[in-house]
Amino acid sequence: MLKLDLDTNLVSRARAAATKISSDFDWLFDGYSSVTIERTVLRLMGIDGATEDGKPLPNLIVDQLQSAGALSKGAAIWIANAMHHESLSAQQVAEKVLHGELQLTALPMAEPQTLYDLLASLSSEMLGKIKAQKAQREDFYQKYGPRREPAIYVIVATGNIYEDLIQARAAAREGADIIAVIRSTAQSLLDYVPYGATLVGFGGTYATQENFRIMRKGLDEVSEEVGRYIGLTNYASGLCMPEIAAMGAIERLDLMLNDAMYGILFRDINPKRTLLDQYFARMINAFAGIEIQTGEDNYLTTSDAIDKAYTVTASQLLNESFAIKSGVKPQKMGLGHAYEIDPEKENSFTYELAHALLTRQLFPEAPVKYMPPTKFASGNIYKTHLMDAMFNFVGQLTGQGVQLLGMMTEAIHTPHLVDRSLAIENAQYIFRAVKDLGDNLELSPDSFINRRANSVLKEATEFLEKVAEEGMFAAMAAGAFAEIKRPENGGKGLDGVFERDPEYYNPFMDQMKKELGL
Amino acid sequence: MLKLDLDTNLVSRARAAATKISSDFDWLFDGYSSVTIERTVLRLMGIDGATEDGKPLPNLIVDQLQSAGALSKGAAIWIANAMHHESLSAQQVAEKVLHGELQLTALPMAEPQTLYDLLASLSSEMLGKIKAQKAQREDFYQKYGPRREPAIYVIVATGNIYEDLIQARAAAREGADIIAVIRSTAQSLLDYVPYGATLVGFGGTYATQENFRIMRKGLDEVSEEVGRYIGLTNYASGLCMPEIAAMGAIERLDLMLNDAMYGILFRDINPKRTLLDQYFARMINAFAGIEIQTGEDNYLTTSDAIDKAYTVTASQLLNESFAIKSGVKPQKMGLGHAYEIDPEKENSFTYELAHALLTRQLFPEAPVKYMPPTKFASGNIYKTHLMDAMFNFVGQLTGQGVQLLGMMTEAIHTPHLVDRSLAIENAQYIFRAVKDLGDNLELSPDSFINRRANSVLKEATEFLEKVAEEGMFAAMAAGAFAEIKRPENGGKGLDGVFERDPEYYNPFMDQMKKELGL
Amino acid sequence: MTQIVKPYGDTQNDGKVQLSFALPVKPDAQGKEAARMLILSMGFDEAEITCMRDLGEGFTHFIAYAATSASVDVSKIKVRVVETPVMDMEATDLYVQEHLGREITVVGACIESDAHTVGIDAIMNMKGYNHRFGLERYQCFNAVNMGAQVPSEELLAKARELNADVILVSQVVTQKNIHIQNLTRLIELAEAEGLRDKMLFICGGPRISHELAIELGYDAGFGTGTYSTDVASYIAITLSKKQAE
Amino acid sequence: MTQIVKPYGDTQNDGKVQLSFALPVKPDAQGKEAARMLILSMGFDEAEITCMRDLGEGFTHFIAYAATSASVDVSKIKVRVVETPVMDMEATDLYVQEHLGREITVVGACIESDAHTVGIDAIMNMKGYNHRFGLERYQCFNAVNMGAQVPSEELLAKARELNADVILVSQVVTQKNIHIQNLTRLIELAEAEGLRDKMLFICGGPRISHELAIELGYDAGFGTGTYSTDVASYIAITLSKKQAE
Ligand code: B12
Ligand code: B12
Ligand SMILES: Cc1ncc(COP(=O)(O)O)c(C=O)c1O
Ligand SMILES: Cc1ncc(COP(=O)(O)O)c(C=O)c1O
Repeated sequence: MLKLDLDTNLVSRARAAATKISSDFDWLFDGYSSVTIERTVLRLMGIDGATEDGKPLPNLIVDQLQSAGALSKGAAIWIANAMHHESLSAQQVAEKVLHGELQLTALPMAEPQTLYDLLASLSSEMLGKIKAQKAQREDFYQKYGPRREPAIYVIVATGNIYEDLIQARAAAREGADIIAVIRSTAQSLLDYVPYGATLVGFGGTYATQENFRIMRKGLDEVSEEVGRYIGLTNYASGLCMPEIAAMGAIERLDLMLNDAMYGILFRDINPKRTLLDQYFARMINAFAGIEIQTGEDNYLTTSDAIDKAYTVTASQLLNESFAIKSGVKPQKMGLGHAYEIDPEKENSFTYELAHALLTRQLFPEAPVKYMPPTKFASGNIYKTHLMDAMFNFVGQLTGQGVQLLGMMTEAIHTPHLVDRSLAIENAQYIFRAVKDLGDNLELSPDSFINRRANSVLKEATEFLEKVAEEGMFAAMAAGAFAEIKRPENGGKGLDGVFERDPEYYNPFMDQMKKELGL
Repeated sequence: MLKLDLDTNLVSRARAAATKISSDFDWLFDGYSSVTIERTVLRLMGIDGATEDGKPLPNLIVDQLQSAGALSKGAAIWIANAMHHESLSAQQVAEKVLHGELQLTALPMAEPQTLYDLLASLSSEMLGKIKAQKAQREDFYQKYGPRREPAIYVIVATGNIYEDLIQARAAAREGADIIAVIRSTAQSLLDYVPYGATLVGFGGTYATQENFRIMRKGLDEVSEEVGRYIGLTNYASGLCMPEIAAMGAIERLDLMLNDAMYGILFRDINPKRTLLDQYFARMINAFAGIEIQTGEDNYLTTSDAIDKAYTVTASQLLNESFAIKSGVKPQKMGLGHAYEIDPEKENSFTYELAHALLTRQLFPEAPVKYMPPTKFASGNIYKTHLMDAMFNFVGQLTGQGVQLLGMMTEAIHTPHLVDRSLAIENAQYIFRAVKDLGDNLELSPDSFINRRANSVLKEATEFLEKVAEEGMFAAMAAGAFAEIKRPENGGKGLDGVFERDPEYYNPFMDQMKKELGL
Repeated sequence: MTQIVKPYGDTQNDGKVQLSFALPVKPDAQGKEAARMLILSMGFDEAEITCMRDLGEGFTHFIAYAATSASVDVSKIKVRVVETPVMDMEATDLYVQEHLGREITVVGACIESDAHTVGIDAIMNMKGYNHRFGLERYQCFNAVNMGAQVPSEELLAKARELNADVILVSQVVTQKNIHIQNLTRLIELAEAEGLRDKMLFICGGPRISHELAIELGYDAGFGTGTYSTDVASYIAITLSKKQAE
Repeated sequence: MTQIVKPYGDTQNDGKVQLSFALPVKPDAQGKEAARMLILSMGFDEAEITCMRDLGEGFTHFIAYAATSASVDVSKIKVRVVETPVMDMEATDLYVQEHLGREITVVGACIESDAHTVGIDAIMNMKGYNHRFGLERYQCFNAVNMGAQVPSEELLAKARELNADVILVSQVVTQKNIHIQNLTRLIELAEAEGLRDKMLFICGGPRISHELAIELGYDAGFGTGTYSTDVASYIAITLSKKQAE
């Protein structure tokens, strides 16, 4: 077995720094909410649908409450009051609001306890539904057997949910364990979740609840056919992080791209908004038993994979500590890592082996999400296919949790049916060929690989300690992360963040916290 | 460093058995000659050219001497006598014979010593020329630096020497270290070497002296351009083994496919003929500093690479011991091995690593010729490209001497220009990626790889001991090798073998033996 | 019912095809445009050169994606395939016993310059291939495998000598269409010697299809992935039917 | 002089091309023949299907080699390429000092939905790419990089505000030709606002060629493998010439 001899002192120092950083945000998590958190609450209460011009009802209501200055109490209480007053379901209330037949803030306010009771039953109902989905997933794994390691994870990204479905089903039959439906360009920046089945997207397909449903249904069928449970994933990311997490929980998605800092750094979303949203989104994921997947690969697509290897480690440790705060179990922390080393570099494989072992060993229980070469993929499909093979080799040798397969056409187009099939063939061949190779090997004393892993760890530790000292917002503003400056009050979506009223109430957060032991 | 812990007792037993087997053939090497050996002598005396219908002059003369019952004295003496009598060069004598103007056996016989002196000067002249070529090669390596390990070895096989040349030069520019001109189908079975530049061949291009010259000249030009000496190789194999070796020595080929038993097993050439011819052919190669390359890959294209792995080891040991008898230095013994494991097999890479390490470690000084997957190459070029990558990985990791690159179109056609270029790209990428990986790794105690290597060695040892006991010809007749039965007096070319007369004289063999210290 | 199909990349009928080829041009903007024009002149649209690699000696390698407007009506395509059902060894032996009532003599060889015996061995030899025994193992066959590089004349002579029912020929090397030449020569010799109609002539190899075999005057042809069972069943059933006629 | 070229496999003008595509057919003899017929109908000869893989959901993958009879006359191919010579940073700075005598203001962005900044950063940012510094490092440039997902309106507003000499636009995502839409929209807005002729409009990205850029109404276009030096030299020389006119 290839085992690094990591400096345990560095490991504890790094974890301590990460914990300090995330603990500095309790003021935010306990004192603030955001428009998307409130929309999530509405969705969890059962409100769905959109206006004729595509504005989702949760947005409509939250916007109205916000204009009325009423949002700081949380959206739940207003809907509950209207339900009580009008004897309607939440959805009926929403529709009345839509048709201008109801003004939420104009109704007389009922006794708080009445509303709390009503909300408690609503929340138990929905959280029960989510628990049933979780149980259903666990039953499937029980019935069909556990997921392979690394799991074969492929993307579909045609832009049309029905084409995606064809491609996903074909991939599942060929051996894929997890299907990721890539999102249309820049959905991150939409402050609403589009509605219904969608047929046109750019570089991906919109994440909508209906699309989730279509895909889940199609994959459940294939799962049964092939006797293997096919996982489904999407992006709980961007300006609608918790809403998408909730939709995924309801529709039994199994994993979610869900990074604590991705939105800030790579989408210029406001830092407070992002951290706050991820806190609730992750709680939903934790509650639903959804595996989160973090986006450390993004650091390496913009910066050099060797010089900036430590940023991956630092981000993994931060993602871990934020995930713990939301109740995510280590077995559900799909921390990210990527094989983005320049193929022209001597010993690119050797370097990568050091990095991959480091990730694996720092987070032994995490189903690490290992990302393929993309930056140095070129229009030379034959070469890219080989780079993907080396990536698959390292994935199997170091026992990563999830192998996001590279496509030989990475630099050309979103994957064609054939590309994905060849990617699966590639992974299956390599995984089989080196299946137990790792059992035969050990690292030489004082090997370059061991030295390299420790030096990356050291850089990460020092970086985290610096951030812990400065404070994360200050560090971000100064460009410490990904060489990009993100000021605390800059970026998109800040106007969607608001301070909670002392009477603020979010029944779902309360109940989930209780059940998750937070 | 990956190092096997081989049972040293088995190693010595195996070598002892191989030595015993090859030593049993002194009666053959010292008491017999063959038509191709005599034609070689004529070629070394300077006789070249062919009749109008393509029969080479060396064949014409040897045939005449054989019909006249005069060949058992060796061809040299007859030509020398005619040269002396007519005051002609050897070539002029041959041409007179061709035109029916001279009957070699009809001339009065001069004093033996006169003829010996004449032959001694002829032999010194030609052997001097060969030594000059050897020195030239060594100068080139001195000037341009040594060959990389593993060397990048690619084949050209268009059937047309001028197309071959284009493809060879392109490959050399892209990084090939050695060019092999593959021979037209079944040239092995021709009991003459075709003459002149050739434009049509099937699955390869005829080995002719002119073709050698054209290719050597073209590659010398590129060598200078790229500052890297480009090796050239062909086949000293089949019914004209020593003749081709001589042609190669004269034209400065750098390596030669030259297996002690290939002709017997895979071309049904008579066993005596083959062993005898290889003895002289290898002596020429040894003298010319030509690296021989043996054909163990052939065992695995017909039999299973795991079940019959031991046949490769056994054949390597036999090839080694026959090579020693002919004066070949360990540094010039390119023993063969091949990556022919079924890619569907679990741990195919792990098995192969054991086999490749075994070869490398048994013959630490040999520039092992490592052959790519061919049998399981299919029309799926993408998959074959990956198999070739795994092969390249093992080649670099275990430090083989020569890497015969696999082509992604292996199962389809002889390589196109593009196929070869992609094969070189494949090797260069992988070699660079895992350059020093081996320095980082050790085998775990009691690893499968170590156990596997020792068990193959054990099977090989037991096999060789059995053959040593039975005698090699008996074992061959019984089908012990490659599951094919080859009786001592069966197969092609037996009528070309003859017992030497006490007055038999071969000036080249004598002088080379002396210089090689045999 | 017509069923018109086009290549599929990621959208129905998008016609997407990947191409790769070398051109004797320089690796520059003009060379790249030449490659693109060539693809367009083959009738493709949206030709995109995704990679251009210098091959030296004046050649450049291009990798491209393009969309073809060509399509094919699958319903119009009739291929001749071996239509006899496939039985396992026991069933074939039984079938022959019941329907033919005698042993079948089969003579096989790689003819002319071809020495690739692995394929025909897979069909004929005792141990067979991929868990199917070869014809030698069948009770109903007397199988004689002559091996590599057998001149056509010798194969026919042996078949005549043994009064064979079936001739099996393997051809693996196809460069410059040498397999077509060799297979044609064998059939012509057989006709000249009056043997053609006395036995089944079956050929095989990775580039052989039943279609091609029939064109060349053979009774049947078998390609990549053939098993002994396919051939054995075909022989058993075809000979039994002939005898019944 | 005409120079007619055809693809090359291993013999001059053999026309050999490798193809790979999926068809909505079954992986059987008929499907294979459909694939072959499709290739023939594209005008290829000697089509050989070397691999057939079941993709599921009714699709099959084919890999093929075939010989095209298409050819192209290289001498007839004229491509518009950026023709200004390439100078290094120091030479460019000097050139601008001598020929233009003032600083050049450049505003750049990835427009609309595109967030792929690595390409434009490689051209503009201080640290540059592959050992060539970016425009920010040049003395002669005042380079403003607006980053990702910048609406065309904002880019033009900034350019107007800074009185820019040059606009640099990057477009990397090309699915459904979104780059063409975005680039066209920018130019149309610029024309409407009367900015088009006041500055150089330059676009870049992996699927951009100079040819395409000109078609879309830009002054120049740069594709894969562009360096800051290419762009800087082009700008310096073009602006100096304009000023001289
Ligand atoms: C093994 C092999 C060899 C071995 C052969 C050993 C032996 N005893 O057979 C050796 C090393 C000797 C060899 C030599 C050569 N080979 Co070779 N060889 C191969 C290789 C790697 C595998 C072929 C094989 O065994 N396949 C496995 C068998 C089971 O498959 P198969 O033959 O297709 O058979 C199946 C079916 O086709 C069918 N079938 C086949 N025959 C028959 C007959 C009947 C009657 C029926 C019913 C069915 C049937 O059933 C079989 C089982 O399913 C191929 C590359 C490849 N991967 O295909 C090259 C290949 C076939 N060889 C090739 C060449 C050129 C040669 C040489 C000419 C090279 C040279 N110049 O030295 C020599 C000459 C040999 C000769 N005189 O014919 C080329 C042919 C190119 C072409 N298309 O023309 C290939 C494709 C390699 C390449 N890319 O260059 N070769
Ligand atoms: C890195 C990367 C990302 C990063 C971008 C980070 C960043 N800050 O830039 C992240 C992870 C964020 C990302 C996201 C996405 N990506 Co992306 N990404 C890539 C990747 C891997 C590399 C691109 C790159 O950086 N190349 C290196 C630079 C140096 O090269 P370049 O861009 O070609 O630039 C050079 C020249 O073109 C030129 N140039 C470029 N611009 C300009 C401008 C001017 C003025 C000039 C003069 C020259 C010039 O000069 C540069 C230097 O030589 C490619 C795949 C690949 N290997 O190409 C996919 C790729 C471009 N992405 C793709 C997609 C679809 C997306 C997403 C839409 C996926 C999704 N649905 O989430 C998102 C959305 C992003 C968005 N809104 O635009 C597709 C595009 C498919 C297509 N052809 O339409 C690709 C091809 C991957 C794929 N096969 O699917 N991606
Ligand atoms: C965590 C995370 N979210 C989202 C995305 C991409 O989605 P979008 O373009 O919608 O931001 C990525 C892409 O890598 C990611 O890593
Ligand atoms: C030693 C040796 N000689 C010769 C050959 C092939 O040449 P021929 O077909 O002329 O026997 C091979 C092929 O593998 C070989 O290994």
